[in-house]
Amino acid sequence: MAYWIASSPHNHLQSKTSALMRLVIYATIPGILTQWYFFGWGNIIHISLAIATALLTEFTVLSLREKKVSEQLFDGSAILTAVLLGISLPALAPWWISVIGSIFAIAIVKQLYGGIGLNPFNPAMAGYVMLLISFPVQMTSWQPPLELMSVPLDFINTLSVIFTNFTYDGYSVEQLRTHIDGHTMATPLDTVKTNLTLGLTITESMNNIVIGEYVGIGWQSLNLAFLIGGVFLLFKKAIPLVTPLSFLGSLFVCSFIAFLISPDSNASTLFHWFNGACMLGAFFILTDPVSGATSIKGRIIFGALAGFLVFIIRKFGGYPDAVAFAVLLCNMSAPLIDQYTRPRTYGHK
Amino acid sequence: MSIIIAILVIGVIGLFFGALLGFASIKFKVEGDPLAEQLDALLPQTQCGQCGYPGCKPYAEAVANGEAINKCAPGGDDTIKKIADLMGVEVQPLDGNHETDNTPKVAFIIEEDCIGCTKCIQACPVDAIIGATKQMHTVIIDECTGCDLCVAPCPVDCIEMRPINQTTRNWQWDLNSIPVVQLDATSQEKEV
Amino acid sequence: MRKTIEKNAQLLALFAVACTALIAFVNFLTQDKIIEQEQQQLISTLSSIIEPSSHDNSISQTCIILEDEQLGELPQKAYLATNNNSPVAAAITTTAPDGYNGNIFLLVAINFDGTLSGVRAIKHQETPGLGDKVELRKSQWILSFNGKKILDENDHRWAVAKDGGMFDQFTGATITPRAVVNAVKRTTNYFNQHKAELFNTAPNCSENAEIK
Amino acid sequence: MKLSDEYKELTWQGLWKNNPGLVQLLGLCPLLAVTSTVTNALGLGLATMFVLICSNATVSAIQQWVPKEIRIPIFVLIIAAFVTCVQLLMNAFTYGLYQSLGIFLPLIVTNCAIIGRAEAYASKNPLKQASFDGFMMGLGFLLVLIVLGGIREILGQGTLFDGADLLLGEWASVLRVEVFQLDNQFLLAILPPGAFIAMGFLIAAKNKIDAKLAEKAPKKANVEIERVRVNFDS
Amino acid sequence: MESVIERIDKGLFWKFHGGIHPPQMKFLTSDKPILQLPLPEKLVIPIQQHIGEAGEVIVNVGDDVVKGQPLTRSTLPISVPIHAPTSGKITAIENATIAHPSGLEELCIKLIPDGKDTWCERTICPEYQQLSKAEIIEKICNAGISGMGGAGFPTHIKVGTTAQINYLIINASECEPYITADDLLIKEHSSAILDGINILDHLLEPAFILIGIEDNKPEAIKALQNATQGIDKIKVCVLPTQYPVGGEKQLIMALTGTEVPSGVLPTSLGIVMQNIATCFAIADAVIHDTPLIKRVVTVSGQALEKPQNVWALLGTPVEFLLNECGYPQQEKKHIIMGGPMMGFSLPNNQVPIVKTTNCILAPSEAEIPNDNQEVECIRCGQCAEVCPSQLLPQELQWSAKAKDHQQLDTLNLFDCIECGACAYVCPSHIPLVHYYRVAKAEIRQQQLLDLKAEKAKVRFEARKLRLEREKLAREAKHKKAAEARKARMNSGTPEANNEKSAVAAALARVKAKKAQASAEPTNSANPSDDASSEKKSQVAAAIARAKAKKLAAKDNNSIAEKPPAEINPVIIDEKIEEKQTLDPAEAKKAKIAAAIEKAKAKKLTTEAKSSTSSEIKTETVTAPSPADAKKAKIAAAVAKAKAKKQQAEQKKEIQLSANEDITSSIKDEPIAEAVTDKKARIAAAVAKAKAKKQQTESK
Repeated sequence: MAYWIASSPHNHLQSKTSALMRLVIYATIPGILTQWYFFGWGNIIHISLAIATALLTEFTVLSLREKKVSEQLFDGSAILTAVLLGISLPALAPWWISVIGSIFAIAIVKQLYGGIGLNPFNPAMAGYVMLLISFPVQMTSWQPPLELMSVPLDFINTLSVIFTNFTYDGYSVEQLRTHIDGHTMATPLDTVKTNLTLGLTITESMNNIVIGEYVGIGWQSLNLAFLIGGVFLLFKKAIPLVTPLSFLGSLFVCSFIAFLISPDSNASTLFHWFNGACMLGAFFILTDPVSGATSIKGRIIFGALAGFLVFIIRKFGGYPDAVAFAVLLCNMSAPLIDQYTRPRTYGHK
Repeated sequence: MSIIIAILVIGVIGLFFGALLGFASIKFKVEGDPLAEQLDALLPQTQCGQCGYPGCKPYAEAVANGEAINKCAPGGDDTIKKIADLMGVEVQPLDGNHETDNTPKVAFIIEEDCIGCTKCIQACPVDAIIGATKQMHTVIIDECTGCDLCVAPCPVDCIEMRPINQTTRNWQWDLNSIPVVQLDATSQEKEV
Repeated sequence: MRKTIEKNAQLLALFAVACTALIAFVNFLTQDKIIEQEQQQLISTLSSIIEPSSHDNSISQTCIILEDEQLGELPQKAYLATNNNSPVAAAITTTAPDGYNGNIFLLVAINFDGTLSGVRAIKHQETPGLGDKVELRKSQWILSFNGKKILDENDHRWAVAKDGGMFDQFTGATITPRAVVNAVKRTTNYFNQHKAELFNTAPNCSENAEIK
Repeated sequence: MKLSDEYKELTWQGLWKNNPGLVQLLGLCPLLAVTSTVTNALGLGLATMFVLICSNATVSAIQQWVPKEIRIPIFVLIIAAFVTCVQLLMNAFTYGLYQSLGIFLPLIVTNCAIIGRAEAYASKNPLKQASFDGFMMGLGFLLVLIVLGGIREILGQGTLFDGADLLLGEWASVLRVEVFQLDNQFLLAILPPGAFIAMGFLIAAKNKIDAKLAEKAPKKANVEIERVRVNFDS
Repeated sequence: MESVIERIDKGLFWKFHGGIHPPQMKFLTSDKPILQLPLPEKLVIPIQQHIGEAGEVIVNVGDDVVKGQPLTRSTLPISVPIHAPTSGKITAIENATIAHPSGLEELCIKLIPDGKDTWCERTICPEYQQLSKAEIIEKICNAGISGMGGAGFPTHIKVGTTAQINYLIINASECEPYITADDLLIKEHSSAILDGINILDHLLEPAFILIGIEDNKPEAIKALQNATQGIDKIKVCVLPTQYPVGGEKQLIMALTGTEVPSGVLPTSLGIVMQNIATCFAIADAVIHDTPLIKRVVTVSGQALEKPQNVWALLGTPVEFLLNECGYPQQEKKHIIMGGPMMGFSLPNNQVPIVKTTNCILAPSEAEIPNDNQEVECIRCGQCAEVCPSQLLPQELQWSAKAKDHQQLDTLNLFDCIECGACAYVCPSHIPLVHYYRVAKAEIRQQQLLDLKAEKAKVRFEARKLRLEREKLAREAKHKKAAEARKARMNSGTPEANNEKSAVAAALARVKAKKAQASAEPTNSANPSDDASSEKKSQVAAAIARAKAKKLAAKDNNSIAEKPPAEINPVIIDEKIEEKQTLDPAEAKKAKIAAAIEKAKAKKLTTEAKSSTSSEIKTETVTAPSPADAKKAKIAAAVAKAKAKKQQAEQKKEIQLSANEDITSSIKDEPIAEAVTDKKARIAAAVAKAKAKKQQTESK
């Protein structure tokens, strides 16, 4: 018979970090399914690869660091990182892209900074950026939506492409990427950016087949699916409302102003919202608590800054999409934002 | 020719800045060593001499002049960390030659053994022992820094260092130190 | 006080003079070699795109300054190769202003008959791994210009494959090769229009000829 | 201390214990910027070493005449002079490397490792030791540069000693080793962020080795320290 | 001010930042009446049950006390007495575990009730309006009333304020889960509470009285509304249920919209807050002259068979209450004093109920599990959202772990009210509040240490200065004396010759004495014989005695014991007596003061008498008056101390000679042996000291 000694408070809200992570993973499912519908099996294969690698890496590093392995391995954070990374990769990227990416994300971006809760950068986005600057060719080899593809792509073929670079029938990635009209595929954002440098107007770019009605085929639905997942998270109170709101708001304002100034050289707000990783970033990346700002005011600034940066980088930067870079830049400024948005303590001026 | 001009120009510049620096060194001369003062403020002021210097101030001055920062045993790791922060150097573990036990203690004179030799009074760096020849001495607990310098000189070994009692006022919220009563005599280990 | 100031001033001046003298001395020893090296560098670049045996003049010395909007950022230089005072080829520096990430500086060598003798990218800031394949060190792509000729001013073959032209773009990038192709095309056009007057201009570059 | 012991200690300090690159973290700017290949690393390392030896020797030789107020300007002058000389010499004799090192060659002037050694060691020690210290510190720096350059070159390009001919003359092109053929360069290793990451791993490895060494080292017997009596001296 | 009241009349209140809604769990006890318990077998009454200083105990072990009899007396303004909760016998006044998170022991009075429950004499006084304010406050103070809500601040200080009071706020919110003590008290004793409120009204004369109560106690609200019907001044403010609305600052914010600035007491804003239970106690004290000896305690938790509110005498061990409410025997016990949010775990079940105890919680394992695993903070920010003080708990936590006291200060750690809301919501299960408590304790400790260090530094510097000054003075004196002597010697006068020979003689004597001292221990029994040698031997003997004592303690049949112990103590005793007769007026308590004086005198004499040993001797010998003699003795002692090394040898001789036949005057042998012996003795002394400790323990 013995007495328990514990410090108050003794009761506790029964919520757990791991449950939170699991919820976010569930919320990505509509997005993954949409991706599967439009782009085939590629991303699901990459997600699985990334999860396996991430868990293996996490296990190895945790063992090396002599931490409690079982507890942290399945807290969901590594899996979430892997899922987000897998979603962002081009569907037909070779297998080692997702492996290197998740090793980097887990071992270097997360664990070397001290593991969960201590990483200053979002591991998935840092991994993505690392891949993008290291392997630009593979990371920009976007595949056209299935309906525009000249070669049908089933699961086996996808697997074969990812692991061997060729389909069963011997088509290379390059050939796969060439869609019906013989042009190599790029994402709508990329197409618009390229066309702008060619001196075409936005309206002319919009006639491009991959862009479809105003926004890209597949991309629009994909972003819609992530929006649904995000709303689910908001509904579950798993993520704060202000971050996505201020991010989308800021992107809206920037792109709208630019559009008003020069409609020929600037895409519409809708185009910005429903292309690239916009919704994924708004609801799944920027809301990562570890690398974001903490106070409400801070989150508003954080989201707005991200929106602004996304617009600036999309407009002037070297890479077509900007969410990952914007997120990393915001991650860097998060401590500073926190520093200057501290709430006024009760009883203090 | 251009080379000669270059040399001349550099020479003149050197002349000018040398003069400027010479002037500045006299004009802005700093008396004393502010670093030593800052260091002194970090030291625990036990004046125990364990660092090998007669008092905290001399050690502070020595540290300012490059002495190792890890010699203050009563200050322990906290003090070393503070000094390291101030000096911008790396934290080192406490010098291995020193005891690491730095729980606060005070001297206690076992009064029936005291012969009134005043040796401890002379040893005390902060005048925390009162008494006179052939009179029993006593320690003013509030003033005692726990330096234990009085222990060695005592010819009759009547001074002990005793840890300061823990009360509800100085309790540090160490839940693990709470004695848990075992109601059942046969029960095993204390569970906390 | 005065003594300190004087002493410091003198010492510092002394050291300043001594150090400068040392540099001056080393400079004296090396200056000829340095100029020689720079010349050598220029010659080796030029000779890689204009066959050295085809001409008998020193092309690195036969340099003229060009000012024409077509060549991009001004001024540009042209190095002329002649054989027995008859024109053989010219190497013209030019700028492609529409690279993915700023200007691409090119050296375009054109034979007198308008065929391309060789092209080199001298300086650029293209994306590593993508656009930097214009460098010969990274890719053989730049050699695809060799022997090409422009037929008329709006030769449609002078474009990247994606735009229906005869030059491949390299994997993952179209903007950079497009910019290079356009710049080479412009330069060749310029050369074709002005070749007569180019070879009549007297060398007017300053002594330390160097390719930017 | 015996003289040979002193040299041993200097070697140990320069190469390992107080390595300017790994421990003092001085001169990070050139260290990270030019180590994309072994050749660049070697070139900059040799240049730095040369400057370090010369400046240490000079500073040590003139120490007694330099008052402390103008100590730093004089050190900087000396270092700048040597750097300029090196720059001129490299320009003259290793033109290709001179070009590929670019701005980082003149930036040796601001390499804190050099002024740091001048201030911390050379200005207080005799000529021979100071020169030796310069040599060892330079060598330590050079080694770190080479290791870092090697790592980055292998990871980034799959080669070693690429472009060695720029530094060592035509014959050296045979030194180039193709470790493995890469379809794609691992650009991260070549870009500055990769340098930071690789550097981090190097430092971590060094600390790990130190920790292992400390573990193995026999525990020193506790020596009773001399207590100073605070009172009997006044 | 009017707008505040208008808002309240409309049922509108302000919102404070954050707050949580933990499960109420009040249904366990809220529908059962307060139970009267039989007398417990024993009572343990801590002498300090409130913030401030403990009173002075005025009863002794074995005393019979009657119910209501004060047991301590308040000696300071910030202290209140405690009273006997029932009649009985004081069996002990000793340390026992008190109701404090630390589980430390402090002074308690143990009382065995005699079962008669005899009251002391009381004067009922229903007409309190006729008493002066000072009288009422004195009554409140004497009744031992301190805040019964949690902190336990002495009530008489709070109500004794002279400030202009706008609002008297009665805190009946009771926002912590489980606790229903105030709820039940209101239900059952609303008229007495109203009396208490009226007394406070009489004392403080506030413009308005606001009773803050959460909307989860409908019956209590009704009771209060009925009781206060028709009194315009009193407003019953029904607040939405939210933890921690009962916090002082939060309640003030919610009711008046005023923020209490950090470090400022609400009194300076014209606000005084009292707990509802305190009001009841005040009424009891002022009208019925009943001191605070019992209180309502909620005994709750799902581990209990019949949780309910009870009237508990202060000092009742928790065990008694739990048994009354049916606490089953179980392996792991978790007993919490206070609510689940701010209460503390008890280390045993003998902890007594004190004035601030409003709840004893015995939760079942399922209710409050103890398997919380702390994981890393993921910066989700939920803690900051619920913090009623608008702090940044996660940043505080990092700084607390890093012991970054400066940063903790910028983050306003000391504004944390330790309500536990942050830790309650933390998904990483970090015991945030615990980190803050540790950090707060550390900072307080550090502040004390800094103060102490500063003081030590000042004293050290002062001492150094003094020593320096004395050294200079001594040197000057030496120089002067030497010059004077030189002058005299050189003058060739007979005196000078005498002096020369005197110095020579003195030196010779010193040498001789060293040899003789051992041979003449018996002679030294005669103090008039040779003063200086006598003193030397005295000190030596004292030291020897100390050693001998240790030896004796270790080994009773020691041979060394007898001669020095018998001969010398006589002398020492005589000396002490002599000293005491010199100053017979000095009381025992003044001894320390005297000692300081003596120490000062010593320093003076040190200067005066520190030239050469010969001088000391002459002066000592010639010193005629007893007062001078005393001074001289001190001086001599100093001189002797210098010669201690030599004396150590003498000491040895004394011992030896005492052991052997005294008449055998062997001198060379002991000296020769002395060196080797000394080492051996040091070793022996260590052994002796150890042995002594053992012996005292065994005794």
